[in-house]
Amino acid sequence: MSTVHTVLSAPTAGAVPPVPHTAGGALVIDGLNAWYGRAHVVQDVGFAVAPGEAVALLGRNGAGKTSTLRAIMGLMPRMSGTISYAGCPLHRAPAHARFHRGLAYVPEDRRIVPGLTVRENIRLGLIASRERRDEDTVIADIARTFPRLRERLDQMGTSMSGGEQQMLSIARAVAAGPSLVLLDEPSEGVSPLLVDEMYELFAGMKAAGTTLLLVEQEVERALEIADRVCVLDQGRLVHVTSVDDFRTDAAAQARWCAL
Amino acid sequence: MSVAQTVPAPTGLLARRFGPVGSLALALVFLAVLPLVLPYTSLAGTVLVMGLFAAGYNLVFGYAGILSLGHAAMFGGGAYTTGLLMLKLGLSWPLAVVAGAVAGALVGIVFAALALRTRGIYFAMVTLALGQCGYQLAITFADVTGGDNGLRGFVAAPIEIGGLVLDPAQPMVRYYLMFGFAAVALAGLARVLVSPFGMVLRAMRENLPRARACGLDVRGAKALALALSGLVCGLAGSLYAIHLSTVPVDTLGYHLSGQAVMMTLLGGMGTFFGPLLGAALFVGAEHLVSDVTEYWQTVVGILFIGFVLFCPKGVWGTFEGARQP
Amino acid sequence: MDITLDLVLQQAVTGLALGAVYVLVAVGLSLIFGLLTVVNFAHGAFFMVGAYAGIATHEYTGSFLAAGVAAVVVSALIGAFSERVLVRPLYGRGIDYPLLLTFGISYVLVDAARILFGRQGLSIDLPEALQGGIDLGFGYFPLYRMLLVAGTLVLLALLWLGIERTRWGLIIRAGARDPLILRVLGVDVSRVWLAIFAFGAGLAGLAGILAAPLRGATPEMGDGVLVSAFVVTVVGGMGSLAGAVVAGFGLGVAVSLTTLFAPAFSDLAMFVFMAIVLLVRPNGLFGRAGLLS
Amino acid sequence: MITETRSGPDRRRLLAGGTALLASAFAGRLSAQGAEPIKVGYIVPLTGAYGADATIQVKGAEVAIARFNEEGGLAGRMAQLLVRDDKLNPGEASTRAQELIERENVALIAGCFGAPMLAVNAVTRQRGVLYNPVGASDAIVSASDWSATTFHEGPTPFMLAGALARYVVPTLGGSKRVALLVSDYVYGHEMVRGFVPVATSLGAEIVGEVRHPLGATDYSSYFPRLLAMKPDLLVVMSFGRDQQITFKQATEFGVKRQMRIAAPQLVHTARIIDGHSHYEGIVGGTGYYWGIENEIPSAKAFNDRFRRMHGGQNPSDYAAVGFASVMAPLIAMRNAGTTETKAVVAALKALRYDLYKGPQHYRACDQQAVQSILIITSKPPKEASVKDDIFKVLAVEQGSEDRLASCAALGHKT
Repeated sequence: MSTVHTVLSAPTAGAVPPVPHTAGGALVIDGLNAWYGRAHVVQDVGFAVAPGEAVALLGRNGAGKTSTLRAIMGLMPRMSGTISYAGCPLHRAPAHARFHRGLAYVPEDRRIVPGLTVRENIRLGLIASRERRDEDTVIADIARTFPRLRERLDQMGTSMSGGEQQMLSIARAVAAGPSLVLLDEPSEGVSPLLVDEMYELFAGMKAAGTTLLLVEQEVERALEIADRVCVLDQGRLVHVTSVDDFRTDAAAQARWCAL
Repeated sequence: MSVAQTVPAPTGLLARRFGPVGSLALALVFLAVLPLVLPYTSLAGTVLVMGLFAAGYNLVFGYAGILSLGHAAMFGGGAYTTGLLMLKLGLSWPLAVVAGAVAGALVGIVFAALALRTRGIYFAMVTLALGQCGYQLAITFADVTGGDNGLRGFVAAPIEIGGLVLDPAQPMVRYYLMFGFAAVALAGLARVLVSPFGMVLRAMRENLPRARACGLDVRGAKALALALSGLVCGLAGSLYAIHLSTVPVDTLGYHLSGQAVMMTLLGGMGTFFGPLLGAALFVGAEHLVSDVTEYWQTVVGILFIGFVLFCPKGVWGTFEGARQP
Repeated sequence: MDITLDLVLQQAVTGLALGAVYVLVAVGLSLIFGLLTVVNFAHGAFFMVGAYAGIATHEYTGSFLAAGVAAVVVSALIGAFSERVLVRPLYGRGIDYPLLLTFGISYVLVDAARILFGRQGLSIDLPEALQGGIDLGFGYFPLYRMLLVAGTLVLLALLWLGIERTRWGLIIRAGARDPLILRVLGVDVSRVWLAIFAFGAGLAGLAGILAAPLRGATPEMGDGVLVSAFVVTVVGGMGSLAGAVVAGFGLGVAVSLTTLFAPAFSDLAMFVFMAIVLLVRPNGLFGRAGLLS
Repeated sequence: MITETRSGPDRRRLLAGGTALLASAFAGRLSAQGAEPIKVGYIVPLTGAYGADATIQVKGAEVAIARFNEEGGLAGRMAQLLVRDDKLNPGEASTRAQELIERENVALIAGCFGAPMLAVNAVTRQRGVLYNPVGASDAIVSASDWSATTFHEGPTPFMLAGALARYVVPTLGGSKRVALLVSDYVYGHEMVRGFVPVATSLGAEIVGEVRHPLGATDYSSYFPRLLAMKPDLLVVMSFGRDQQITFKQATEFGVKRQMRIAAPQLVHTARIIDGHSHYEGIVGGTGYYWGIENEIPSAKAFNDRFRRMHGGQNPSDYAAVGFASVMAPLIAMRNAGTTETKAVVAALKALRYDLYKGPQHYRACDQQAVQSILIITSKPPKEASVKDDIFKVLAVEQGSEDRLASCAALGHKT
């Protein structure tokens, strides 16, 4: 059974133990600052995510959640501070090198490449992978895990519904078997039915040992899967707590996460 | 538009340090002393003409933030109009110069009507094509224009102002007559830049989508910028005709359009004094370097690459930027 | 003089040969714009570099194959150097600066050719085997030009296959639409850009040496070609390969037919044609959706 | 910054730095002391497509300066050559001409060809400076551009094309069908005006005239049409690159198998670059070929002097005319005993000279140099005596005023 399948599927009887292709480790962020032009969108943020843990990054619109994820992936035009993953400093590495350290990023706007079929979009997820695995096998695995994509493999990626595109974006991001997945608002604009499916997938990934850092607008959804919660407000990290504490803390929810 | 994104931290429409009056005064003093410091007057004349051309081009490139590669059509249009009016109708040269400026503005309006449908690099290419059309027309209708030999045979006769006879055949006299026209044009340009229209240009340059969202008539503003730019560039071309006593067909060629970009960039786009300084540097460097070596193009090319890479705000832009509080 | 069908056909075939050179230059230009959003004003200089490198190699080796290889390699290397050292620092600063920079590069390259090979230009003759012509039924046509058209078509077919079917092709197609997602998926985009710039320059160099037997080589030979290639890319739609191919051959034929009916206007025709296309379709025939659209 | 050039661009004195800049600003005024040299401004396109011709032309001018000075100058006053590069850009040429007049106070401007020639003429005319350009042009001697101080040393397109027609049309067979491929600019049109009347008067039928834009790089699209006209002779009325590429592609299209090719003006440098094969069988005109030295003593004298000064190289057409454009006015100055323009003009008008190819003089109405035209064809390398023996002289048409465009046709009052 391929690595990808292991990462994606819930552990079932007889499943191979989860072995992400890069050894997982803790993600440690310290003193992170990031700017868009003159706008200082992330201010002195620091937190850590343990291996295999799922952390939800919460906060209002514009709180700096997306920018934090982008900074971790190396996509901000200007940033300072340190980011390390599994003991390796990442903050100086370009985005593509972070991918090779086992990071995967599912962007908010999905970024399905127009003009490419679903299959080609998934192939894109494998294209830079240093482990040369048989593409067809991987795509077959993915098709099994994402039944919605199976019958659409040769359709244009952008012709699918928003939810299906989100599935494709996730499938593409995890095709190479990452050990840490950064998810930016996966449920946004997706029908509730598909969101259910998606969160089952996340649960499976987590169970398979993949570390998750999840930005989510729908707090309830995020709490279903997260172990811990980090709350951002106006670019600053204002609150770190366990899921159970946060769930019962109506005041905190109202203060930082209410729309 | 791209230029807007590429200019880091624009430094006001007129030099903040010098203010509108100061900038204008600086430009005029610069041009006034030019023939006294340069090795010969005709070089100063070329710098003046090219400086005015770059200043007119800067209105579009530096202030409105659109890249045109066809401004030679306005320059050449002005030059040919002046030459033809003098040659065919015997018009006195000051009137012909004014008419040339108007012709430049008309070319600008044609550009606006035909090219503003397109944007970005497409706009640049359409203007390049329109410019080439002008060049080809001049070649094709050689009977009127003199073709590749250029338009010639017109002479700028002496004029009398209050008993004082000024003969353009005298290099210094001609220079300061040209200076008079340039001074009026630069003063007009400075006035435009501090007007509400100037503010619209600034808004467009700094944030085009926002300017559009604010209900500014972006296309109208661009069209007006092109027309005014054409007026100044047409005047520059007209003065060039007087300066050379002939109109070479190269005044319509795309190399000249490219030269406008280079001069503006070299001096500092979006600054008032920059294009004048850029023209002086460009024309001066070309003359000096080509006196020293036949391979002046290499030197000019490397200089140019260096500016793009390390000094994108141009000489004056950098100077001004450095002096900002 | 009567204008017969034979004459029109001959003229059209001639136009295809003319278009072949346009296409080779324009495809590289389009690739570079499509992926890097760099308007490469040095492309004409790469064309010239190819011609000179090829002719110089031919003088030493006497081999046309070696000349072709040298043309591609030298222009690709110069292209790669230009991208890596000069163009790269300008990414993210809009299209104007790279445009101006490449303009400067072409200045230097043209002058370098003058210094190394003199101003008067060089000449190269076709090998015996490629001289002569063939009868197409409606007229005589030079063999070399037929081969030029055929070779260009083969090259385009290979390029198409490469882009549609290979891993590199997938990277190119995705890179033209969304370089960010490529980076996120582990692709070092800067290496892709380097490769594309070198490849485009190499294609221009190839076109240069292929055109050299027809028109000789001069330091300024790239000027006219560059302008034509720009017209082709703009008419086709910047960044669209299909557009470059269609517009390249189309403009070749259009210019050729204009020479038949109104010879003095053949230069003007190209620009008028371009202006009209852009007025009707401001983004060119094949829009700016992206590569191969 | 000035570049005082006595012996061409390769020995330019290089002034650098701010001091030099300052010094140069006053150089013009200071040099008025002592035996003031006779300054000759020489404006040529050293950079640009005709750089090779311009460079060898400067060598020709250097021969003139050297000869004049060896012969004692003008009562001890030596001549000095000031070379300026116009980059084939008329604006640059005009500025340079003004510089030479204002700052150097030159006695003569010579050399110019191409579009800058007329731009400089506009300046010298306005300023009353002696001017003797070499470029092939009829416009320069036409009434509209005429200037009392302008002489024209080079042959005109009218003369070249007429001489070609007189030679080549009688050699055609019975039908004498002639097609023209014309570069669509002033020079091309002037060629047509010189060629067609002569050719038709000799029984030729002009079966078609195809015009192409100046600077076209592909002539293939013209050949089907030209071939369809079925002419016996194709006359290529273009210059420089245009002509070279036309010849190349004509060979490629097998044009020569169906018709003969001629061109009013063949240039040495182009033939050297492109080699014999593309020029094979093509007949053309030129103002000079060094190979006439066995018949003409002045040619021998000029060639020897040129070879001596320039490492054994033979002079080209441009070298020769570049030489004469400086030599003739210098001789006129010596004859006049002054460099004062009016006197020199009178001396030039009266001058009968034989400097490099037989007797010449300037026609009164337009001050065009009346001179012989050579009809040449390419010489195969195996017949060549030395490496730069590239042409065979087929005929020499002696200079005569009636071979020039008539004064009336040029708009001069007669």
